[in-house]
Amino acid sequence: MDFSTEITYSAEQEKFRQEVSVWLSENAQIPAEFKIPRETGDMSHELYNWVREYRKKLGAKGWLAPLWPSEYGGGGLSVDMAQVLEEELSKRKIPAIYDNRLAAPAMMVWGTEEQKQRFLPLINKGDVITWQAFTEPEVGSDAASITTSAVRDGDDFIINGTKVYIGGPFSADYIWTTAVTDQTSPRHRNLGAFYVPADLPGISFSDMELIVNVGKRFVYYDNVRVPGEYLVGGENQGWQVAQTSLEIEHGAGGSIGEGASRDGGVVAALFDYAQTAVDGAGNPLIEDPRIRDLLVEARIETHIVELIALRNYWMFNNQKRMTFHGSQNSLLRKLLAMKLGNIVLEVAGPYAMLNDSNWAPSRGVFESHQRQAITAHHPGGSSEIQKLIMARRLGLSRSKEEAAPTKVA
Amino acid sequence: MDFSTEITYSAEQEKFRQEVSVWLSENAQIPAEFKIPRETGDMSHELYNWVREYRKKLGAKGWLAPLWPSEYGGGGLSVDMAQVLEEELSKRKIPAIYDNRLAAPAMMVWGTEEQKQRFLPLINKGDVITWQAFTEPEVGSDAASITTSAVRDGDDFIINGTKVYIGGPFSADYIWTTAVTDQTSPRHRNLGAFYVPADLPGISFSDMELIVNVGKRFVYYDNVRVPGEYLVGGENQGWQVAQTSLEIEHGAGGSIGEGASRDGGVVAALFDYAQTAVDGAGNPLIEDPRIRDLLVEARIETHIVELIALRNYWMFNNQKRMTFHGSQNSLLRKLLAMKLGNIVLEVAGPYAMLNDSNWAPSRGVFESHQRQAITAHHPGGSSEIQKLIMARRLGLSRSKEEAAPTKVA
Amino acid sequence: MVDLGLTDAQEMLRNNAHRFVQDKCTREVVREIDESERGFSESLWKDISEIGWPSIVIDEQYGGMGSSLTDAGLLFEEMGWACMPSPLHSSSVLSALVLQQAGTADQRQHYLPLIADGNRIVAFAFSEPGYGWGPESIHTQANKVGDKYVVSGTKLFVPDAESADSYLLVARTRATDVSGSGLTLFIVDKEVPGIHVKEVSGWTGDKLYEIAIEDAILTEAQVVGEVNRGYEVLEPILDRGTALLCAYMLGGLQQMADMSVTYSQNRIAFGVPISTFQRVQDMIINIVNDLEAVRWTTYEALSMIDNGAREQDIAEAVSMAKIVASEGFTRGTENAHYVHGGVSVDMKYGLYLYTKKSRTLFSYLGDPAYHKKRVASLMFD
Amino acid sequence: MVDLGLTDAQEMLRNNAHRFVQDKCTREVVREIDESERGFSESLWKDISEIGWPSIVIDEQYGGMGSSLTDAGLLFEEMGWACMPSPLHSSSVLSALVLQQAGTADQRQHYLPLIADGNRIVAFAFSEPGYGWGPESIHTQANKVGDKYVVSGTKLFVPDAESADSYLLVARTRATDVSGSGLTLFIVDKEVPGIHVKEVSGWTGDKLYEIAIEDAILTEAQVVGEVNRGYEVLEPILDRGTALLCAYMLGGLQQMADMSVTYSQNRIAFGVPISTFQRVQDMIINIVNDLEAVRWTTYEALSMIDNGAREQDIAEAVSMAKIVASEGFTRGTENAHYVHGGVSVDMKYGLYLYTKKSRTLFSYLGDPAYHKKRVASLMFD
Repeated sequence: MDFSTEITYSAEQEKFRQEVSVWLSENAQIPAEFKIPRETGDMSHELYNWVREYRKKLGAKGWLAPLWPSEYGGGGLSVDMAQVLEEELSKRKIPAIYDNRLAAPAMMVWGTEEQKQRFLPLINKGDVITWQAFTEPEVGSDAASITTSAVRDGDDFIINGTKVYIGGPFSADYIWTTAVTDQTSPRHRNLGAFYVPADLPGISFSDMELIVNVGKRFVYYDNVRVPGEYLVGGENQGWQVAQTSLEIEHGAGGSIGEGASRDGGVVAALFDYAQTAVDGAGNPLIEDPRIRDLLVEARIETHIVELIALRNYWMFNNQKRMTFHGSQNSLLRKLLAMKLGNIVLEVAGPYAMLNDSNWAPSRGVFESHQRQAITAHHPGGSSEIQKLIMARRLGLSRSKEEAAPTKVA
Repeated sequence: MDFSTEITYSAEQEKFRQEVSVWLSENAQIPAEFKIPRETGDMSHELYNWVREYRKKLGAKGWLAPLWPSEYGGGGLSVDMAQVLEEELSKRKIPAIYDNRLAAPAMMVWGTEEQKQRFLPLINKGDVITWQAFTEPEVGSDAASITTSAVRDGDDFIINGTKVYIGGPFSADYIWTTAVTDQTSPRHRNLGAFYVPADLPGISFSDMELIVNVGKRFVYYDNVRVPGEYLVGGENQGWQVAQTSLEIEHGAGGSIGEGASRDGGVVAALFDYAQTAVDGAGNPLIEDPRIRDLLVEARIETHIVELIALRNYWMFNNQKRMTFHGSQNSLLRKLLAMKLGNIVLEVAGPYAMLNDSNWAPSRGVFESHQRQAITAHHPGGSSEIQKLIMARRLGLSRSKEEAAPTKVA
Repeated sequence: MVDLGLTDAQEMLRNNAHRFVQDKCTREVVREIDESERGFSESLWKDISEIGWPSIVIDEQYGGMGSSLTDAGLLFEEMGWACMPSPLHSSSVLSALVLQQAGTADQRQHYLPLIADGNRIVAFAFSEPGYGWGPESIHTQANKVGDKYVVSGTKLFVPDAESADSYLLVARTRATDVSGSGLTLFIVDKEVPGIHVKEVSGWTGDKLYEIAIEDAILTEAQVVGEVNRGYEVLEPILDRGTALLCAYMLGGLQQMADMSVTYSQNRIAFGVPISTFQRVQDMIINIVNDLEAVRWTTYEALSMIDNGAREQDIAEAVSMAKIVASEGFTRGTENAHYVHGGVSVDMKYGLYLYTKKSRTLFSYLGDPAYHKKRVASLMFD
Repeated sequence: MVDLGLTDAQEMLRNNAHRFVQDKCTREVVREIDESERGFSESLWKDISEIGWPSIVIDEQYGGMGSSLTDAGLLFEEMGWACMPSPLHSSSVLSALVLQQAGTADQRQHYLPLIADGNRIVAFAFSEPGYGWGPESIHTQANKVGDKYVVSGTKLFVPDAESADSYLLVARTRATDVSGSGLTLFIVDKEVPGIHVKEVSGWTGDKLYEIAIEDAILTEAQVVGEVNRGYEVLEPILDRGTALLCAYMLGGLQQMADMSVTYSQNRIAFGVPISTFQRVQDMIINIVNDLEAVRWTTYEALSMIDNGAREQDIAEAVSMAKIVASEGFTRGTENAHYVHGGVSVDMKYGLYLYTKKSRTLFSYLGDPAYHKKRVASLMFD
């Protein structure tokens, strides 16, 4: 076995790195006048537009979806080259913008060749922004119990209903959504999955005010006429299609290297705080055995999530049979966030809650994490949903199930 | 409010204490030749017989069931007097012997006057030993799913089936048991509760070997003919009758003073160990901040269970409406046992597992607790059953339910 | 002898308080106050002053109700249930008890009736950047120069400093020694030059402030109690304030149980109320277990104070209650978030008010680590 | 580059080992050994010696397999799955690695082939009454008198001491200093006067012994490695031994998952398999979460050793793995007891073998507190 994510790079890789680096030097320079926001939700419209254009340029080179076949807008790169690309990209601190690309793998598995040819390049090249809207206000985790309806009218569907989704700060081009296509069929055999153009008449939005500005909104479908070409996977396959998206969202794909815990830098900030702050009597926190234990626990719990993500990355990319693994990744990451929040509170006390420009450690990373740990608990399936899926995949439930198909090539 | 369990005693109480004390000096002296066992299960037959005789003497004075009416073999004492009695009794270290008296409150609620007159004095005066055998090998916590049958034959019932129970080291005079009296009725309306003489033909026993010698056994009913006079509460009321016993068993009655956690002295032993032992470098454990935290946690968790038991004691004796309270008491006590086991392991390391005459701290209290914490998790309803009942009583389940009736006077 | 019941008068007190907060301190009102500049509502303060709440623990001779701490605890429980923001705890408990206990006759005559009426708010300015609640955490210096004190230092995380008219200020007049003395208490009205109040922004349960003190000149008349013996006065008062804070947290946790039970009974998923799922039940059972632990440790601490137990036993009971309350309230909000799912982070729903309150009170008057050390000392040293 | 798969040879190794323990080391066999006087089975030891297990990490030149630690880990995983009692870990890992690493040519030639064949068992005698795994915990004195060493002290909690032919003995030849040196290693055959072995009775996962040493005379030929520099040899070997112990614990935890899944699928309550209850599912999910954490921290540590990572990084990875394994295995047995209910304490069923094993291995080679201190030192000092 080899856990090392360090690589001895081939000459070919180093040449490619050079190419990427030069390109990025020319194209990945954020104009100095843009302020980089503390939270994504606070991004200015100007910066947002700049990032979108930058992504289109990346997409044109196939570098937004490096592992995807080039015929569908991807880079057609090998894992080795994609790794180099990833490393170079991560050196530039370009803020992420919200683009839920989970429609793509589902389209790859379930779409017609025509749909793949048409939509995948749009998604993979960054030409469009997609938001995913499966759940509804009264639905929560029980995604099969949605009531938004899609009634066939000739070749079209008339969609009515209200969805809840989390999206970026501005607008989307497509909404990846589910609706009931057959009122008479049983659960899991009554849905359609639609890749809906966001500008169709009858679609409107309203914002929700959350404790983290993640752009959670309602979307209202009011007699929206959606042509049949936007239905992916057939009239009663929507549940299965959505599962492919969810499987990936839950973390089946895993990730490589540190940062798999997506902790927003809170552990680094914690170590930094503990190594610099003193207690009331003036003693360095780092000398307190209790604090040291808490720091080690933070390190271990984070590392476990990194290893689980690495396991998934390796399994996914080596076509191993995956069962509970995706949901476990998501579950552990969600639980980790709450644990880290508690550890930060124990170590930093009232400083854990500050975003004050004078007094907040690490520019308010603690405070932001406190809110985000809670907020991140629900999207993409709460920890309870992940447990439900794990139980099924472990063979404990009445309903046995396999992981949804996710292979794209 | 007043949490103090200390009392300013009345002259009447002090006079009674004097009487009790004198009586005990004469009757509660264990002959020096008996060895006091480390665990109840290891008691010698001679000591057991001595304790039974002693209990009969206590019972003759009504002091085995001091709060029960004297017409049913009790002492007819007030709570104040019973308190004094309890204090004096606890000063003498007479080993307990296993006598499950939970048939008595059920009989008081559900029995005919004739049954009460006949059986309650037997139980309350210590003339008989009763063991409770509700569950069965394949039944576990789902006590309603038993299969032992009681088929009416004239005025008698013919009982067949196998029960599992935990009893004392020697024998019982009666078995408090449930059986299916009506094969056609639905769950909870198909059982009878029987107070079965243990010497009826067709009853036999076999031992199970457990990690703690608590006397867990199988009892086999092989065409046992039980006269109808031993059926308590009518032919299809057995579930309800059993609930009264279980409600008390789960801890509705609570308890007063320290020791409510029934920890077998493990916390005292833990404090003693931590205050006397040293670590590898020769530093006293009691100076280690981590150890100090663990000790405080042990103290707090134990105290919470004491307070919950005190709450139940007060509610029970003041006729307050109780719902989830009995099960909560049992649940927290079971969880506490596991927590304390883990704390002992953290503090004492390999010493936690010793019963060695040279090396074991506190004569092996730790080791015995390790096994007992696990063993005590299941009898009287596992922690899962307590949660199930709590959920019902909190109004969370499909089936709503009230606590079973337990008032005896 | 054991009696865990409330008297009829206490039942009435609690019922009235409950009706009051239900009526005047709804979730919307609390959100509005929370988002206001000072985190303070004049009108709500006027309402609770009218019904006498700011006077609850002040002696009758100063216009107070002179109630028992258990009685006061019932009010705090209801305030916590509503998540009510107010300076009542710092002004009418901590500061008032200090003045009542150690103040000169003049100080008592002057301040206590005003505090009791709600006409004066006195913030309690103890904590500093190196956060802690023992005497060793106080570094603000008060140097005697002639018959004046020249005070410099930084108070941090002080609630209610902006809405206050005065501060009860804790400063060091002698270097630390083992006994923990060397602190002196001052009562300071707001207009003193050299004192600057500034909000410390964050996701905090109460608005918190920095009080920057730079060569502020105080007189001997402003000293409360004996010089250098401030912590001896403070320690038992901190215990009483902590016990009431626990009662507030108990109320907050009760609300978590109430909201979670109701929501889970009404929210349908997979065709049934989510309360019927064992996973959801277990979250609520965890809340109820924490709730009862907080309840009885808190009630015990309050009752020991009222019944005149030894200070050392009170200290242990209070510290245990605060450990249980800090952990239980924080965990309780976490469980409530799990029960509620996505709606739990919707600001309109308002659960977050309890979440951030629990995390602020987790540390206020000492976090579990502080109180565990204290209990260990009481038990083993 | 990342590769978390097993080679074909490794798959075969594991499958063979799995079949072996299924066949030769059933629950009944383990119970029998556990209840035997020495906790040791000659016949099982003969069987595993025949298939070469005692030689797994010994170099080929001494008749060993010279396998990687990852390969050895696969064997230990299967042994742990079966809860196999044997002196393999103390003799063929800890003691053998010490001899192989630091022994004289004579010592190596003499002992290693015998150990590899299973013809000699060498117990590893480190720990003492003030239990700990740092050098400061060693108080057994070896005083040089002429060209001899006079050794006195008490070794405690030593596994396999009764079935062993020799001991690898750690003693102090100089007072402690900061660097942790001052220890010297000795290889001692059993017949030496002044050494008395006595069982320490308890509910332990392996039989444990006291070795009372009273003026035992050892020669210079018995010294292994340099005088006073014993811990420098030991520390990396303890890490390797700990990593393999983690693999054993991983196997035990895998068994907890396997038994719990199977039992819950087959046990009917309320008319359905208990595996369909969310409460039971959550216990099993907790086991599986612990299992995967133990698996990957352990594999990472083993692979870092095999891939020649820096000793400091190995130390951190091993300590993290041991923390996770100690906590995970203990918690896993607890959850398995919950899943199984009453049958879990029936000795016939045999779950208790894992329970007591987990609690003994919790502390062996360092408990979580010890390894947390060590990780903190590596990270922050």
